Amino acid sequence: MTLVWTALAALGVLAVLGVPLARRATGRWVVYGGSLLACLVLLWAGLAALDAPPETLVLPVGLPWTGAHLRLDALSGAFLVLIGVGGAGASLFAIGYGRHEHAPARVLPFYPAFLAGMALVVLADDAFTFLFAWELMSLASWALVMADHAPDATARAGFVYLVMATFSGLALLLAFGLLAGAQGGYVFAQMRAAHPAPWIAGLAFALALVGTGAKAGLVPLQVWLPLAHPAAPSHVSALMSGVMTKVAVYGFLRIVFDLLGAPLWWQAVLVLLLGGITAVYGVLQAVMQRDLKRLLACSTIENIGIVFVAIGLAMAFRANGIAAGAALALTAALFHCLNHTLFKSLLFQVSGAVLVATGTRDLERLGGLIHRLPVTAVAALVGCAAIAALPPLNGFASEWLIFQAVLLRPDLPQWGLKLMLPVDGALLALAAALAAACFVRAYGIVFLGRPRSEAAAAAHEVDRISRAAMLVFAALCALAGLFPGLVVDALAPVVQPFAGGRMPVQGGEDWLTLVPVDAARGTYNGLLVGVFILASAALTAAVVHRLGSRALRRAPAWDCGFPDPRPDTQYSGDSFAQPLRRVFGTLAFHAQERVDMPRPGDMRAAVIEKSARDPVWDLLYAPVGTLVARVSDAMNVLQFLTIRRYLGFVFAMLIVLLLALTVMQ
Amino acid sequence: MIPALLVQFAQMMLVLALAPLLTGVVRKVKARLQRRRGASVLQPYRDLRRLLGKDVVLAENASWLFRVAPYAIFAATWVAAALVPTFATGLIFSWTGDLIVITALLGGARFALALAGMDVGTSFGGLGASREVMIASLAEPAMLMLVFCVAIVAGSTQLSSIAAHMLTQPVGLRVSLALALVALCIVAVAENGRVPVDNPATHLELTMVHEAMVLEYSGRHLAMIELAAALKLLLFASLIGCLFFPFGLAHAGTDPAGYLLAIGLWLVKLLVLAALLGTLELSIAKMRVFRVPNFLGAAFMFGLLGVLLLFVSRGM
Amino acid sequence: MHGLSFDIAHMLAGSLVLVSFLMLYQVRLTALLHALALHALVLAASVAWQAHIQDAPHLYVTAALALGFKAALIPWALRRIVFRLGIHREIETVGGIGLTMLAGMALVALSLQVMLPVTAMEDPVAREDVALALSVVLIGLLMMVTRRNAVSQVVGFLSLENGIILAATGARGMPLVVEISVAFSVLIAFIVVGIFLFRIRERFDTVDVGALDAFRGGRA
Amino acid sequence: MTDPVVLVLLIPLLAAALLVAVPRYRLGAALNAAACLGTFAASIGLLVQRPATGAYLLVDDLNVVFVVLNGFVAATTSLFSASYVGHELAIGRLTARHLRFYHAMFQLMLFGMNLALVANNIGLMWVAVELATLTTVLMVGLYRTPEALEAAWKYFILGSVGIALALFGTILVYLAARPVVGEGLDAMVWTTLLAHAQDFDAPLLDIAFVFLLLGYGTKVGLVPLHAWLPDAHAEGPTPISAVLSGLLLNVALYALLRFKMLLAVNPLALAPGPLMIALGLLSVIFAGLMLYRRRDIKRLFAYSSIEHMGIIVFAFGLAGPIGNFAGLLQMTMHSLTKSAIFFSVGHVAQVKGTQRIGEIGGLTETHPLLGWGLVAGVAAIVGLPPFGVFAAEFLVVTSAFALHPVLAVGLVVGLLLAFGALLLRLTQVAFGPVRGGTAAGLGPLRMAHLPMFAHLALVLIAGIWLPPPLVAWFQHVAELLR
Repeated sequence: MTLVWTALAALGVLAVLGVPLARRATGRWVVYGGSLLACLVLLWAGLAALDAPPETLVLPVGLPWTGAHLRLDALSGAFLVLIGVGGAGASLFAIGYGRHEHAPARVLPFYPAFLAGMALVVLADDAFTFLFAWELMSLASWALVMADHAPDATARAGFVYLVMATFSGLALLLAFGLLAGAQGGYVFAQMRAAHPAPWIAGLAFALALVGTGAKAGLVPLQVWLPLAHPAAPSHVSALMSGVMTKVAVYGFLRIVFDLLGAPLWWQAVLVLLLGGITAVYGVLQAVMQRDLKRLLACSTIENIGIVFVAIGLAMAFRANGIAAGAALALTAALFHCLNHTLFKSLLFQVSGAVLVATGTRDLERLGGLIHRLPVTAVAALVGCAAIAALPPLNGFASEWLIFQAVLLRPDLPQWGLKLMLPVDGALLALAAALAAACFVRAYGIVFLGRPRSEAAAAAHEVDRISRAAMLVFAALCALAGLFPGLVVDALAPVVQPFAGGRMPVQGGEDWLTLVPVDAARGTYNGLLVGVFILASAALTAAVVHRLGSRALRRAPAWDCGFPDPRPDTQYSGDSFAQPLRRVFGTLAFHAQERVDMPRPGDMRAAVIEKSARDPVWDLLYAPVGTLVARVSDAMNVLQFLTIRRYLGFVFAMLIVLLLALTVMQ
Repeated sequence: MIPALLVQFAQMMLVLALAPLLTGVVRKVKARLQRRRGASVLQPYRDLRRLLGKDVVLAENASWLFRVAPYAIFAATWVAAALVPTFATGLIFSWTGDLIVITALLGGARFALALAGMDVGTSFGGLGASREVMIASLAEPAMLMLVFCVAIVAGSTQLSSIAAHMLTQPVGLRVSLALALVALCIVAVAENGRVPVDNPATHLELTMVHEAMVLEYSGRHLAMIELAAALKLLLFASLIGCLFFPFGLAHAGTDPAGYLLAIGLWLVKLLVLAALLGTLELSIAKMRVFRVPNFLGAAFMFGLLGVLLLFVSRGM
Repeated sequence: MHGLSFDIAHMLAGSLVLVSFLMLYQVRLTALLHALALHALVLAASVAWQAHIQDAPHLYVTAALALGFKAALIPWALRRIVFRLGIHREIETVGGIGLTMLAGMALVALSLQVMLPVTAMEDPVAREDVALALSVVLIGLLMMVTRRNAVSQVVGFLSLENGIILAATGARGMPLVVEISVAFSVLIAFIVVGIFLFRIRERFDTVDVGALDAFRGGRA
Repeated sequence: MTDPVVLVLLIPLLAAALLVAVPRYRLGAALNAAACLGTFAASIGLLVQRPATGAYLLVDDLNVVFVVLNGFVAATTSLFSASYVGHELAIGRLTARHLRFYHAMFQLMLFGMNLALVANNIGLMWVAVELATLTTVLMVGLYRTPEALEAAWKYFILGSVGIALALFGTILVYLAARPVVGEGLDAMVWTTLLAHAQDFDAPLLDIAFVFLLLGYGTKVGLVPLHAWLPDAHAEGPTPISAVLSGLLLNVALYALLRFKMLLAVNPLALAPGPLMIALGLLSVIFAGLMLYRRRDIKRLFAYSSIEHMGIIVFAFGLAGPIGNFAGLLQMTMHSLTKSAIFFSVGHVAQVKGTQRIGEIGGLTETHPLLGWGLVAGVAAIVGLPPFGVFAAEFLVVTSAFALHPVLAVGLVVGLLLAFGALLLRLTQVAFGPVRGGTAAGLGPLRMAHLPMFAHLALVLIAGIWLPPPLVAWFQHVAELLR
């Protein structure tokens, strides 16, 4: 605990130091290097806390007469690990990447504060500290989003982001207000002890879902995410997508599983529904994006959906007292959180590298980078394969566990769950397939083919440190995929208290096979699959080269006989997405295409116009906005009345109150 | 231990050896039904040998990925095929992956193929890749759905246990299983790029999907890809066999004679399926690309329907 | 404390309310100013009477103030303003004299109704004094709200404030009454001077709503 | 002459008299600042040495909070005002004659407010509040522009009516007290009133409270009595806006609280809580909506003051130890933060040469100190950690939600509305493309950021750690308030 505390303090100091150091070149090294160390410390502490008794600490700050309660138990430990890993990676990458920031003064002070805020959320053990850290996290990340504040898009992004963040904060505030009760038991221990009435618990659950969902990016509260995450500097985007959303997930788990006690089945249905919708919605948006970082942000929404589906499964099993299932689902959820942190951080670092190398995030201006950025390309390939849930990488391992959880118990008593589980299975399958399509597109357009702009053609590989960071994360993705059993075992003590059970011990299995429930139901061994693929590929290659010819000639591309040297004849991102747009987009987003083909002899260029609307925005946010605008317009008259009218108000008020008095007596 | 290893090895070699033959048989059937003599069933082998002998002509801006992809595709498909109990259950390595893993492996192969298609940066490569992922984005969920179906019935995703369960327990005729079978057939057609989804024989630019992606390939690379395609076909055929017609599968540790019998039965199944496929391909025309989603969507719906039925029918 | 003195006090207070109604009834500024003077006169009388019966000599100051300042000086000053600024003489009212009269009645009823449950006073008469004072205040406010001319609004404020002074003096033995009345006189002086300085002709505001939008819309 | 109370009152009075005579503005500003610092020191002295409660003056835990706050904000404001008026003089918006008047009035206003705070006699309190009002009226009109004159006039008229109503209420309180306490001075001494309030005539107290609520509520700026507030803030000199928001509203609120305590003692009287809660909620939501159409930056923050006064009144309406504590905390934090914001806004308006939000942009680029100061101030005022307002709003919302969920939801909606509006304008002003002048500003401007950052630092510290003695003190006051 003291270790964590020192790390937090160090981050605070760094945040203060960031202001004066921003001018010097060394500032980058100090701040990011320091954050790197602090994150490693947090990582270490989190690992240590996984199977240690909870430690608590009360500081005489924060809310008077309660003080700031901190607690480091297994759950906090697990998420502290996430923060440590993600933060360390981002900091390492930033040491190199930070060189290209044009306004370090707008980033350096807030970056450590952001990290500290996230760590503090995970450690908080009373409502005040929790919300304090929660809002601090939002505020710091908002400042980072506003780092490049010139474009209007950023202003809008920052606005929507902070408003939604505050909305989530207020929702949680109300939730805690309910749980704390009239005499203000703000400490989590008191909330655990107090067993609220069912309707209070239900209301608190709903508020918690709204509050944490708005921060995690759960549909329909996700609108801010595709705006804010891309706007920030890439290493910050990595943190926001990879880590902050997980902190929101932590908040949900903490409130629902820990403070509220055992969840109810209808709550599970709600979570499953939202999760499934979120997963598919997010990936569908991602497929159609044209901005690389926006695409990644949308896929974050998808992964959050997947995580919430897993959590929903855990709630469903817990509500029916099926310990094994709950343990399986909860483990899967946490595992997927970890995996998403890994590959999303990696991919955002890649996007940062691409941005530095070419100066653009627009798919239509990229291409052929595999020749210019070989190392980045390799890392990116691993990341894309991982997020597309391909064996033997980590993304597949966790999604496989989730599928196993879906298949585990078809005989749940409640009808809502009976219908929800298979539907969610289908939605997950759809999301997985679409994610693969999405990242084929992303990788293929960005790294393969021929460059679509001079910038892309003249790109240069990024600096050594950034490359190192990306390679480390690629390696982590591979490792987590090859040895999932170890992760599962490590997560067991986290899951134990909330699921009422744990997954079977994986360490004992030969070849570290992953066994969700028992060997007869289905097993998966990432290591062996990986080895087999490698071995057979190498073997075949060797055999082919020995038996068949090994000669190789270079020649112009064949392309069915009429190759065209111009790069814009190749498939563009939009044209790649077109079939998917037509198939899914027409339904989900009213996607439309209008082709304007000039008549023969007419010399003007043919034009294709695409349009897609976001139903969530149109149905939910636009009306609220217009309502507020209308009302404030209508009320604005009150600014311009004559004094006589204002006196009229006073007079009327007086009369009303006097009348009220007479009526009362 | 040793015999088990031998069986596993035999299976891997067998699928490898028989895959081209199956393709050849299908072609032969189609030729016959068209009143043609057609090439010999061994033609695919000859093609492969010729391809292996030829030089590779590589497009100028092809990257390393373009050269690695064929082996990766082949390896993934092969491993997947090795996991399917073709003639014997309880293979020694069957526990390394279940049905979901097999689906994912095929997905991986497709991932690599689509990327390879985009690598050279021609219009056709991109076209093929984008259509491929569009088809896959519906075919894979459909596949998973029917996997769920079978898995719930058998209480396991492990192919060996499923087959064993189907053999031993009186499953009876279940609606959801029938639905799953239909779905599997549709998926198989789509995955292997057969009519009506795609035509392996065509080189008409606007209709091709798979061929468009491999347009730039030549020599040994092309051979690898062709072989992988053949393996895939065999895999699906054996999958249908072991999931829905599991009779005659040998258990782990029976005597060699039992194994031989099982192999024979398996060959019979393959022949029947090949004949069916050939007739199917001749009896219908290829559909427009944008009608394929409805076709596959139907499969997806069938699978989902089956799973729903199972969920609802269980435990009440 | 014999009844007569109270009856007189009561009579004076009542007549103050009557004069308030008289002011509500006026349609011409000059007449209104005369009514105002009368109002102040009655106030002065009642204050003096209070000073007499409470034998509180300092109240005579207030009475004198009312007499000299409000009954004479202010009406005269307002008259000057009316002539100087050439303000036209009839009073624009919101919704007719009759209506405001009715509203005034209602207000009197209300104030009596409000004061009814009050039991703090030694005798009901004093309570009704307060009730009357309250009604004078309310009528004054009503006048400010329903009259459009600046001057007539000032007059409304004056009558309102007379009502308050009435209540203050009626409250036996209340300290600081003189100071308060002086402070109020200062306030009124400010207002009158303000009207004169700012050339506030028709409306209490410098301009009407539309013009407001015009030159402040930008800064809203 | 060692009695701090006397000093608190005398220093401003004498300073006022002196400043009328001082011709040169530098000297005047210096004297002004010195006097304010002296007053502040004296108010600190009140903490250690309390005078005996007399018939006219009273110093107890409650009003010491206000007096000290008053002294501090006045002192910092006088520092800010020194640089501010320097600039105004330089660009010729004000003349030396104006400034003489201005400084004198400043001190007179402080005298009025302090007197209102330490008065033990409700009549005296009333006179003091009127004095403070009149002086501020004169200062609001200082610029002599049509807008300024109109604002002053509006303020003056509405204020006068408010004063009149308050006086009527005061008289009624006296009438209610007289039978119990007896005629004469005692019936207006607050301490005596409090002692006997339980056997006052309840109906009369109710009527009195209605008048007092409207009277002093006008000064507090509660909707729908708020009309004067935005214009007065927008058109007057910025130091006055700071003082208005930071102090005068508090003084009026303080008067209201005193009478609320009287009612709270009396079992038969109506509970003032619900009334205050209703008005507070109305103010919060109304201000939240009005904020969206503001184009003048000072008027914007004036409306935010209305919103915060609403929150504070809401909190005091909730009463109870938590509610009152939250109210006090919110009030203190609001005074500090809002005045800091006005300090920043004042300089912004000077360097950019305009108050129109549309013509100001990219402040963090051109004037980093000012810009980030403004960002921090707004972050604080909308109740984001690590600033003190967050703690207060946390307490208000949670305690309200436990008592009346619906009201709390209403409050939250209002908060969110106001948050959105302020954030929208902040992004417009502090970020985005640079609009408006990029002049580095005048010499004294650099030093002039001191008050702003001093306030922000205090608010920051309070948000992280409240000193235990302060907490204990506030809790005691919360007890006093019931």
